[in-house]
Amino acid sequence: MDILSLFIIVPLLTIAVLVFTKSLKQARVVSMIGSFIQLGMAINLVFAYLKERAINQDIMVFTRDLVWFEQFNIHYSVGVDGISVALLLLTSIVVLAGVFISWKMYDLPKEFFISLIVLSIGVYGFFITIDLFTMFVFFEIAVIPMYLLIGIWGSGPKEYSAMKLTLMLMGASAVLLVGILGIYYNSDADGGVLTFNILEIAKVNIPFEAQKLFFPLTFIGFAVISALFPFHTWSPDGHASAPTAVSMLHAGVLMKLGGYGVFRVAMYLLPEGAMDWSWVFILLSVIGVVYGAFSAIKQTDLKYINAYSSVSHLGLVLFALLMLNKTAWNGAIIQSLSHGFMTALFFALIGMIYERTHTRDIRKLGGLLKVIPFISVIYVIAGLASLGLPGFSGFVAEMNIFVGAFQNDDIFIRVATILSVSVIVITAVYILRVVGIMLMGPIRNDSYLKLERVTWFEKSGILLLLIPIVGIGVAPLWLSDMILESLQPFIQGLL
Amino acid sequence: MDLSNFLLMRHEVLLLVIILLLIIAEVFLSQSKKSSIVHLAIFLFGIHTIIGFLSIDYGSLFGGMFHTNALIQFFKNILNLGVFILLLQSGDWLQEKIVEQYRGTEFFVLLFSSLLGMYFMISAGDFLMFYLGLELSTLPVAALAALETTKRISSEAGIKLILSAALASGTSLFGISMLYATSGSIYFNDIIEVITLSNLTILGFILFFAGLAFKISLVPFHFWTADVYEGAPISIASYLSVISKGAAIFILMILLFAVAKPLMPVWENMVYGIAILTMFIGNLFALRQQNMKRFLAFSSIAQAGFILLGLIIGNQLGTATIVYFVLIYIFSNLAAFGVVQAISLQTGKENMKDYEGLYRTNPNVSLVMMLALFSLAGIPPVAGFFGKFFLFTAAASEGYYLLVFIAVVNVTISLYYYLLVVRAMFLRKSDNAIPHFKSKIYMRLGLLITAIGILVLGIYSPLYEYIYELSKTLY
Amino acid sequence: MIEGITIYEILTLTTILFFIGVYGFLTRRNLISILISVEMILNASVVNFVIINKYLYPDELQGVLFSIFIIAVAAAETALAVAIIINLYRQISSVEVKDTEVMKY
Amino acid sequence: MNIGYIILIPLIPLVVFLVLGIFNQKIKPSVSGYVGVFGLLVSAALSLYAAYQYFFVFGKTDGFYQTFSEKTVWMNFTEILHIDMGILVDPISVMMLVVVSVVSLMVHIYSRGYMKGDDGYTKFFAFLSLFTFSMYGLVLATNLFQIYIFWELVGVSSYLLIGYYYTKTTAIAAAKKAFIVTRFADFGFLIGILIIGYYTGTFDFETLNNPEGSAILNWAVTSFMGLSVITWALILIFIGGAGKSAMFPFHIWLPDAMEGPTPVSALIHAATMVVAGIFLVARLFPMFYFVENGFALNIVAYVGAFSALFAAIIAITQNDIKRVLAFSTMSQLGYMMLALGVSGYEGHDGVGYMASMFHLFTHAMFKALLFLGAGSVIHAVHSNFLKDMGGLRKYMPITNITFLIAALAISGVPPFAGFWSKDEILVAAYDQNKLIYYIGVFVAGLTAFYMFRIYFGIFWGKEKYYEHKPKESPLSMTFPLMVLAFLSITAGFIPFSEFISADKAGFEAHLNYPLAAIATLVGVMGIMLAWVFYKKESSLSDRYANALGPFYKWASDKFYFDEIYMFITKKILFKRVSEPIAKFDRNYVDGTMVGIGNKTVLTSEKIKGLQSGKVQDYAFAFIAGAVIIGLVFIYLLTS
Repeated sequence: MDILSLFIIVPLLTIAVLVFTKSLKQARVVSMIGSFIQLGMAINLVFAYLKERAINQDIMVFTRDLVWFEQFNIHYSVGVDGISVALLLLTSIVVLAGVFISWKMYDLPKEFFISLIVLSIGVYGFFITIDLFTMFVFFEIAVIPMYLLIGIWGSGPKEYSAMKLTLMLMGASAVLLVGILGIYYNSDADGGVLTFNILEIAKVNIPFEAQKLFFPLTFIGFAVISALFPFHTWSPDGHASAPTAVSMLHAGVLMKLGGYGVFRVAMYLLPEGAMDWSWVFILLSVIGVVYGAFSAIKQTDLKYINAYSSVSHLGLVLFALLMLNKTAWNGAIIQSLSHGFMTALFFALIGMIYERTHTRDIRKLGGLLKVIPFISVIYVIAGLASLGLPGFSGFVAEMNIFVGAFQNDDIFIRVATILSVSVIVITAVYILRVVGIMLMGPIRNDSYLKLERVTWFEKSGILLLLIPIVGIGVAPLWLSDMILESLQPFIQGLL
Repeated sequence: MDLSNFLLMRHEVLLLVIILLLIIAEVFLSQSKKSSIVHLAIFLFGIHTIIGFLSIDYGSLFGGMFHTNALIQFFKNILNLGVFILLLQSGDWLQEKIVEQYRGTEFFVLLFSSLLGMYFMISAGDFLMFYLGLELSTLPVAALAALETTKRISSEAGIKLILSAALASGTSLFGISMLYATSGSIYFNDIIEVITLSNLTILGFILFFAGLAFKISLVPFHFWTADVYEGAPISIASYLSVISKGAAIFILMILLFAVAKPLMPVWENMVYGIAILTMFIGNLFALRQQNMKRFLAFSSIAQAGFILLGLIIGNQLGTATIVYFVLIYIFSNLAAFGVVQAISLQTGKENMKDYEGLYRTNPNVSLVMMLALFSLAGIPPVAGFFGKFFLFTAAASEGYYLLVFIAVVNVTISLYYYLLVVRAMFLRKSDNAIPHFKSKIYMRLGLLITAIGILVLGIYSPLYEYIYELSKTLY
Repeated sequence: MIEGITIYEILTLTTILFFIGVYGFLTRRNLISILISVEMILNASVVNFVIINKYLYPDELQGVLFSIFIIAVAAAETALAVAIIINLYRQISSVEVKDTEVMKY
Repeated sequence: MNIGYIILIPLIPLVVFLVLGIFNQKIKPSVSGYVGVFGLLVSAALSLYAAYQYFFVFGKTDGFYQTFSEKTVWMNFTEILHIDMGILVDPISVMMLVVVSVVSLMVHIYSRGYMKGDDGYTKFFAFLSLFTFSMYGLVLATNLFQIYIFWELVGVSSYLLIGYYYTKTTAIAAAKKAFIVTRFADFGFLIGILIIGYYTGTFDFETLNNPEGSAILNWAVTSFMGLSVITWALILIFIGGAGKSAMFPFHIWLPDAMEGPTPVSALIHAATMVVAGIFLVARLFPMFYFVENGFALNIVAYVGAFSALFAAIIAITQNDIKRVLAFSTMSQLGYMMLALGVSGYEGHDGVGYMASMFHLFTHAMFKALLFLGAGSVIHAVHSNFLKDMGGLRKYMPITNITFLIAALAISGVPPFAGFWSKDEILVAAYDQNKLIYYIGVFVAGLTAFYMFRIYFGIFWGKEKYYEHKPKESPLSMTFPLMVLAFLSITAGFIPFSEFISADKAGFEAHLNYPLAAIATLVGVMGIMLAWVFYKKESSLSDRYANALGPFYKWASDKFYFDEIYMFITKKILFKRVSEPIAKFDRNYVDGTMVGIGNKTVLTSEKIKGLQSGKVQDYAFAFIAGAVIIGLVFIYLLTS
């Protein structure tokens, strides 16, 4: 059994075991062990990859290919490069943290963890596959559990939010499907056979007309899930209603599928289409960046603030992807990672604060630094990380994006870049606003004086997420180089 | 011709034998043991289904009135499988409701003769055989729809069905007569030689098409569907929605691809328009249904709309995808109807509201239902997704991207109402939720088979490859 | 072959017959009379088959045979329909079509 | 020269920070105080040793002080652009090391007394160490991006320290303001860096500053709106510097920053962090000077001069002594800026550069002293306001004397440190630009005036009623005062021009007696005036204030700059921009998405009539459908 397929098999086994669990205790222990193994595999994969890469210069390594539907030339074919390796690591960490955070999931625990792990299967599969069809399958597998996760275990207007989220994402994937079919039927442009295999299609040069037609479909199809303006509105409601762990996975991992898909499919397979359309989407993504940040300033619900900041941060990812150069793409990937860890961390903390104070309205909170110092301090750190403070991952990502974006000597892009650089100020405004109101200042409510201290599993969840943020921020070299060399072939594909 | 040739129609012969056996049994069984008729029928049909899979050579009988080939054989087996599952699911219902009135045999005889009609219909070689098969498959169902003589809506369903069916067959006969006028023969093989694009041909063809569209319930020939499904006993609704619809689609496909090929410029546009209409109307009506049977009726209309995407390209790929989809669709819909059946049998409740909080009381049933709905909505990794995806792929292969786009928009709409049911079952908590119940073995078996089917059929690719190979035989 | 009558006249007749049937189907209030109109529709096609056979393709009898089968089936159909109508009558003691509109929307 | 050990100078505070930060619950306050001080002691020792090594042991080689650097790649952008981490040793960085070490050490020692009994003692020292680390990193930076990184880090430590009393709403607001205003300036800085990176292909100081290097020689290649892009970049970078150094119009955060504990004000907002801007310009001085014939440098000069004047005027009118000091800081920073602005490059022309650094050095000493003195006063009377003070000289003699020394130093009275550096600045200005020179002289007068205003106000004048008798601060606080006082006296005699000059060659600086005399005279006049006004409580000052009328009012309200900023942020950005956007998002963007869904459901409601339940309607639809389709196709084919 090859090292990659394990990422699908192990979760499946975990589910198989979970089915027979009786109580919350068993369920959470089983899923914790399962996700621990996954984390182990991911870390192991990183080292294995670095070793393999030294001797093997293929675009994708650890490839494995099984014919699935011969007549359509659909394969189950997997393979990874530095980018997917990094994202797999992200996923496994966030999943484990999510399990820790939902340690006290009393309502239907078994089902909760099963859905959580089904979701993770979708994400893993999405990151390892190099076959469009399989990719699409995993994409939907990852999306659909959200409905149950939000609908059953959520809070507030959960049914509304769950339905909205599912329909918008599924609608997007429907659009995507057309795009994928379009690519598929143009994959024999050079007289080859029709294929879904990304690497094969990349060799073909698809006729310009087709690229023009299908790029927007593919791009939008993927970008909606990373909250491309104006299709982002599922995200605030969705996050607000979702239970903590789900918000973490959703913002931390699921929204990354969008950027990854745009990069792997839209950009890589339809480069000319990308160049032709880029200005439209650059416009949209920059709007998203600034607009998200500005609307975050006025929110009062913590989760809404984070949802909008995600819109802004991921807008930056899309923007960077559209810059069509190595540095910016590198930034986009690192931004995906760092945003993954950061928002996951944020939502975890918000969840803990909500558990204790039963409100997410910052106007009702205050002086938490005094009563729950650990959580609050970490919140400050996460905040600083998210406003791009050096020493944290956000800075590395943003600088790559800005420097990369600045490499295009074109006035329109220059203006767009400068606009998007301006978020380093706006972000500071809304982050410090929250910190100032919620953590500092006098204690608003005496009941806060006796809040429960942080528990071990919460702590481990937090640290799990904090370590990579700092790690990337302090020593980015190995990661960014790993990604850079994986980007090389894509750049050549572009020129 | 010697008797061995009759082996070609072994499905038909066997089924006929079973019918006769049942009638004999009916005569000689004492009143007390009437219930055993159910077991007997299911047992016999099981045998029949298995025998159906035995391989056998193909050919035609009666001067080409009746002909079979690998694909047709396979499709008959699919129908058998569907009916078998259906019998399993309705076994308990028959035991408790019908056998009381000593009408178990009646049910089986009618059902089987309708199935017999379909056999003849899909292996018809000329319009006469086709017409007889059509009628034979329709009329008994009308009787079955009105089976629950004590229920008013049951009779209403019966009368609506019989009247609409009569009108439909009348219209399509009129059309056939025109085709006869232009081609001078009722044999498909002769017709295909001489048929050309003339006004009378087109008119006749379209009138004839209307007759079949009625059975598949394509817009605007679909109106009877919802009412009949709602009024008829659940087994019959289920039978109409999967078996008779499936058979009708199959024969329509054969006729379009094999017989009316020269008319393609006409019918591909027609199918285009009707597909769009059917998908939208089906979905829009399904949106606000409360009664589960009615809900599934409209959902099945929408599904028919999707099937047309495969029909439109008229080649081997189209055939394969359609058969594949129908197979999957049979399993999915049977699962859904089976759950409805089980619940209404226990509690008599058929409304979506009654399903609230179902998962917390009856997890297994709700899981089967969820699988079925996801499969109908086309969500991976369950089978329905593959069926739909391949249909779309087929349509796209001829460049119908716009149609595919409209279709996927409809998929999204349909997802909404399928999720409404999931919402009721999983998300909602209800104080007067349906209490925990345990169905009898037949029902459990039936649901289990469908569930497994839904999970496996899609992922198990050799099945599709096999169907694709078979589809060659049509050309 | 009937002297002095072309196929067109007869086809026109059958078409009229067909649409009379349709008209009746659409307008009658009584289920029985709707049934009768259905018979008219069927008969229209029966006559069609016979005439086409006789005028256009006299050497084979496909059309005539077809018409016989149609008549037979039509009979069965009617019988079944009447049975159902009677059953309905038992319950609502009416054969008005307007009483069969319980299920709608 | 081996510079390996210099890396320890920043690392030690970092370690201290990590230790104190991670174990801050477990460590006892007393211990943490010692840990902090000890760490700094080592760093300070190392820095002094480094300075000694650099200037005296190694010294010049062929007439120039050499630049040493050791760096390692931290992250790669492109094949040519990358961020390095490393240390750069040249005269100004060594000088800055000394400044930071000395002041920081003093402040650490002082804080042990000042912060005694405060819960959060450990946290305080942790933050101090964090700041010191970042400041070291900043001064040792080898390239623009490294300096930017530590630039941000000092910013955040200042945020943390200003917001140290995090339950005080004013403190929170001040911290937020400080961070965001400087961040806004950094926005310019970052873009400047991006431009430099793109057009010169390097971030490295040595490459950029090399007068024969391509960066400087090819400045004219690309231009934008009439100016070289490099000039634009330098202007933007200067904006960044102006933000940190509280130049007009980014000065507004500095006065509010006084909400932080006094030692913090002394360390960060007087001696070290605020001079980062000056350091940045000095660091890039060759570029500023050569590119487009010093166009950017003129801007620096005028901004500096204006800020100096502007701040001095406001300082006169303030009643919170820390705010007075804050504005005085701003004014002095303006001084340094203008000095840089009027400086030349070669030999004696570079006197401005030298003077600016010199003044930075001396100012660090006496301004730190002033703050610490003020701190010890506040410690005693528990108030920041002049009106609550008076006649304290008998109660706290040491504070009094040291404060006086500092005041004299800043007023430029020989032989105190301030005199020498200020004189050099005026010389430079006089050679280059008369207008700026006059401003400088005037400001010198004002400085002396407001400084003695508060001096008299605190230590002389009528005694106020104190609820408990003020007493001299403990040794831990007075010791730093005395050390700094000593430095404020002696620092002036260092032959600075030997060590530090724009071209690193050093030159012979000699007193320009007439100018020195004028400067001193003006200073003394200022002191006299203050004496007349404030020596003893008199209504004289008020009468003059009234005489000045509205102008005085404006000045005391800081010319309403806070209000303007508040208006722009609160009224325009929040009310007019972000609130509408938030609404728009909910109502329109989301509205359309939801609207599509609702429309669909609505349609399905509308069309439900089709399914009328009448079998005859169905039949009609059936026939009509069939006929219509038939007709359509027949029509299509026949036509």
